[in-house]
Amino acid sequence: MPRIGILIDTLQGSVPASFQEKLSAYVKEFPEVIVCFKEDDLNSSDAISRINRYVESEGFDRVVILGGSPKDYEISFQKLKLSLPLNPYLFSVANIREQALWISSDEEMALERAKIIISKAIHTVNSTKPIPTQSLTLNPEVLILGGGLIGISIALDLAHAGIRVFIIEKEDRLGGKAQKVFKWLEEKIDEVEKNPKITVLTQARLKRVVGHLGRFEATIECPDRKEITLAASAMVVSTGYASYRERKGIYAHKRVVAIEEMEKIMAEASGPSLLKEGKKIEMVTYLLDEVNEDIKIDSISAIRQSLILQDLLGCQVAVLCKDIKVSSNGMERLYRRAREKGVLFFKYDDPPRLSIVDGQIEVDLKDTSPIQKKERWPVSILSDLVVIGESFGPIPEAEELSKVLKIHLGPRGYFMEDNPQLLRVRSNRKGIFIAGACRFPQEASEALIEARAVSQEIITLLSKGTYPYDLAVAEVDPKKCALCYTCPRLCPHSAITIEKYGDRNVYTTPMTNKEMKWGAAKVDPASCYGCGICVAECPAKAITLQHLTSEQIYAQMNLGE
Amino acid sequence: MKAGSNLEKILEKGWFAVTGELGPPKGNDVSVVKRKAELLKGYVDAVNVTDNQTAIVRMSSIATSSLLLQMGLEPVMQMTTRDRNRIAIQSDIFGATALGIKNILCLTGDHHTFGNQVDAKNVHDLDSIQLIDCVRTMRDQGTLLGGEEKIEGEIRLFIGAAENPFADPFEYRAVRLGKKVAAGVNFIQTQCIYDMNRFKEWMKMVRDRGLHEKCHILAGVTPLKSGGMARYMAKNVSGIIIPEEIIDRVVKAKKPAEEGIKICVEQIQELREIEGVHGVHIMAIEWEQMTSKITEMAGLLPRPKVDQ
Amino acid sequence: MTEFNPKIVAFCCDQSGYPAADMAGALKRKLPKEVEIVRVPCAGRIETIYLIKALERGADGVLIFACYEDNCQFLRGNLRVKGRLSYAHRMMERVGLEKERLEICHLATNQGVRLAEILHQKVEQLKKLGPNPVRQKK
Amino acid sequence: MIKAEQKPMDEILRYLNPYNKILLSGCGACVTVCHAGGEKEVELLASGLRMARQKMGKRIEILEATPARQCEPEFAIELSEMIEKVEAVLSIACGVGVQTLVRHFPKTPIFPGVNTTFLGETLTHGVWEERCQACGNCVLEKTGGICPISRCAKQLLNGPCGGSSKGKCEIKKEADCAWQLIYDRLKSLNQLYKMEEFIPAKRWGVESRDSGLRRMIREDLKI
Repeated sequence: MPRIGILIDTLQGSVPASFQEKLSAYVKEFPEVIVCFKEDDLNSSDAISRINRYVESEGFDRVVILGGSPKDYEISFQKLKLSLPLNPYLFSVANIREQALWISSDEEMALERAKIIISKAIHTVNSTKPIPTQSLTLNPEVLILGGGLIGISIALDLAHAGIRVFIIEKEDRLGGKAQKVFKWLEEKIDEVEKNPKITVLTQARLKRVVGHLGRFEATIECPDRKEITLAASAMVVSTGYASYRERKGIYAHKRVVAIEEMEKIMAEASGPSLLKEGKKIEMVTYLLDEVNEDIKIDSISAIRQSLILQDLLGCQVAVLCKDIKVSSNGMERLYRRAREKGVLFFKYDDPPRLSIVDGQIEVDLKDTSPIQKKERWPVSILSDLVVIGESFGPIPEAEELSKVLKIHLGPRGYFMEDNPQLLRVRSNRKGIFIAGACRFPQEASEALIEARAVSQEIITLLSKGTYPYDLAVAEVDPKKCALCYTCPRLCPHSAITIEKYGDRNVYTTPMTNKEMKWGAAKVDPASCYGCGICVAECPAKAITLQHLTSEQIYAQMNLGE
Repeated sequence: MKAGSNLEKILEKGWFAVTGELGPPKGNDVSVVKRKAELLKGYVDAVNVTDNQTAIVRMSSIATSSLLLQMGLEPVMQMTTRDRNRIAIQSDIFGATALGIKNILCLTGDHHTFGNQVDAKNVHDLDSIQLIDCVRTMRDQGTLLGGEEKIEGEIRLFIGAAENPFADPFEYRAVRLGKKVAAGVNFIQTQCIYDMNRFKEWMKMVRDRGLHEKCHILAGVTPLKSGGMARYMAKNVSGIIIPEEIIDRVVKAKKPAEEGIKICVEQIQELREIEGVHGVHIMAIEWEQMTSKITEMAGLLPRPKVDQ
Repeated sequence: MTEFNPKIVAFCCDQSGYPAADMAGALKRKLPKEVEIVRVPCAGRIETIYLIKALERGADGVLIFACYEDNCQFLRGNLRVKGRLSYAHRMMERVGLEKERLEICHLATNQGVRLAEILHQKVEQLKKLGPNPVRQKK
Repeated sequence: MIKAEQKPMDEILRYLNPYNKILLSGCGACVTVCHAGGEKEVELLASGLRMARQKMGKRIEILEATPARQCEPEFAIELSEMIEKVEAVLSIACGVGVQTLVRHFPKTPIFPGVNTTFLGETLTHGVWEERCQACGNCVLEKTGGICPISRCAKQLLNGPCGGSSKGKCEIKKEADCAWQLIYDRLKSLNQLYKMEEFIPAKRWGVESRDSGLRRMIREDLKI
């Protein structure tokens, strides 16, 4: 018979003494209850050490706490888990404060409710089996998909922390879109290439991933179509975004360039002025917000570029937009500097019209900005160069990658975070992180903050060398599994796969390819969050949650048989 | 001569043939057949008698065809594979030819769920091309389908089929006609044509395959009664394409019905000019009285008489 | 005759319904007498059979307090339970049980007051409907 | 696999009207996979039936079982002990499973609880579509692997009818025209010539269900 110890948390007096007495009298009616203590504040550390002593002196093996919300004890549970010789799942909390005392209209009702809650809690600990804790070895090995600004930055952070890093890059060199923008990236790339902890695979493609957190196995296709398999404890997706713009009519003119191309033109400029086809460029007009109204990247790039153009290359710059978006760090200051240096800003509502006048491009608009300036609408700007924004979107490989990695895509086709508020850089799968513009197009300085967040998460995860997890997760009974594929399809964390049991001798034919025989669904316990969706959906009732069985749920309904 | 029917003779002489269409009554009222027959008599070379069109139960095609013969019109008996298996089909062909019917149009038939007997079990023992093959075997080999068994007597039938240049996949439509020709079809009536460009494109593919020399193609036309009908057909009937400008013409016309007839006549005149088109098939659905007007306006009258 | 106190089984998702129930207590909102709170890690854990069995075993009403749609910690738990609810509703219709006896309510953690209101409204509604007709007379 | 869907409960209740104690048997194979007759459904239907009968004032006792595969005689026989205790059996296995029970339990009425719908494929979770009619002589080689017998409303063997429009079937707007699919596939395989060949009439009466009860005998396997 289980031996239950009851701990009444008096919650510093918020449970009246008379009520406590009635409860302790009630719990003694249960034959399993061997002892009942009172504590003023169970969350205090000396209380925990006292409980520790009670366990040893009284020899009980299960604990029911009569107190407040179980949520309040969750942290102390973690401590109890470490300090007590008891299994953490042999605890249960009867929330007699919020769920009995405080919601009842009179004490009689409160007592009735409390009794029911207590009996349910006792039933829970009685019916629970101890759930063992296990741990997973985590080797310090990480695979990064995408060697752009973010991938490089994470790789260096991780390598400095002693983690072995593989970067898989689809292009023939590192740097991605940012290599034209930031000169210092060259140094970083150099650093990456020299770092013995980092291996870079260029022109490589991720073909297949098996395994879960701590033991991912990724098959990479290299340029010579050779395949290599890499092991990794965690993976990072930093594949960036794609930009494009349909260039029709005047937009196809050679004097109309995209912001990204402009970056290249400026990088190639030497001397005090900007030349195009041997002629000096004097007037540059930025035309923003035509395709991306809600993204600040264009505003920021335009301001950054225009400062250089105006200040160092002797151009006059005009920026035409619907709104100036300078909400990132330091951008307000840059914007002010740009204005001081003479960059002109215009606001438009109706799209500006472009026309070719003597080989130059005339931009006509109605300026609607409320700020007093000489040029009132209509404005006509004869430009040597018109710089336009582009549409942003997920990379073309995003969908395929999401299938290979079994991670979710959001409605717009970008990789989706597990929780937009709290877990921005985690994907829905444990051990796979996402950072930067592959989540949504973002400005480099902000994406770098995400990169740092990913580095920190991974370093924290891997530094211990092990990942402890308990088996309070979904478990499939392979004998009952009908292989219907319901659970792998529905698992929000892609923690379920159909296991291939090559050695399970079901058929008489000798298997030529053992990999191709499927046995049953299997939940990876370290990747499971215990939500129970698969348990509820399984048509064969082959899946259980060990710490919350159907029988326990029926008991909580308190409706009898 | 395959069957020696009026239609066959006219086509063989290289004259421009005109066929009409008659929907049998939804019952056994012979007067309906008579009334409709009167409206067509003298204006067409042969009359298609539909076989429970759109899967609505009607007087049988064989019986109605036989009635037409008595009234002095030449029927093209339509036969679908929807309602009959190969036993019924061959037996009906015995019966039909015995009654003097000389033209047959082999069809798969509209799906039964469009009709008034949706609970029926559809048969589709054969498809339309297999039906053509079956009739050809009976006529040319004098045996039953797939058998050595000799038929008592002689089956003489001018074999026709339908083809729809407006259904998809478009590139396959001429190939499919080729299959019909190979199976033994003698003439083809097309789905009603409004999209002249697409029809011409299809005819080109037909000519490229030389099919127009192996069978007679009768182009299908249907006069539009009203703007509403045009819109409805364009939207709801699969395999019919009506270009916007035609719908517009009918919709905007003061007298839509007259405009519909006018369009139809123009179409016939245009179709006549296309190489490989040997006739027209006028499907004036529940508007048989217009057949005379259309043929007259299109200059197709009087219909030639062929010697017996 | 004793007053009819409808018995309600309230499944509470640990991310929304359960904290809201605790908040109802913390705000000293009185809850109806016969409410059984069943704590589940996610509304997605609630099997269709629980809903049906709760009714079979005599609950007068069954409520699911789940997170707002698109706000499920486990991405689709609350949507899956919505599907199961519609299955249960179809079955209830065939059995001859009023649909109102089973309902899903979306809550945020801080909506303790709302939870208490919903429960009281449900009690009133169930009082009008009368006892669960399939409850076995003891 | 075989697909099935539950019969309306009113109909099931009508079958069971004379009985007060039944066995509700599911099947662990195909009907489990399509969520129509596995252990989960057995439990749900049993509960629903009990409630309905309780409401009618006529309680019913229901034993519940889900053999691994109801269509194997040995599994069916394992239900003997339970079947002896009941007046009737409601089986939510496919029509095959029902008849396996019928063969072994001559004295107990056995009722179907599901409609066996078709042999189909899972398109996405919860969406199934027919793929095979077990016609007895597979034509997939000629049709690029797409079956016109099960997927064309008219079972045409020589190309699409005139109702094929923009890739869809005129009968059901949500259904793809099987022959359009065949065309597209053969085109991508560079085998369009296969669609030029005449496919003669199928021997329904010899090969398919029309030949009467079909039986397969593998002499090498017989014990």
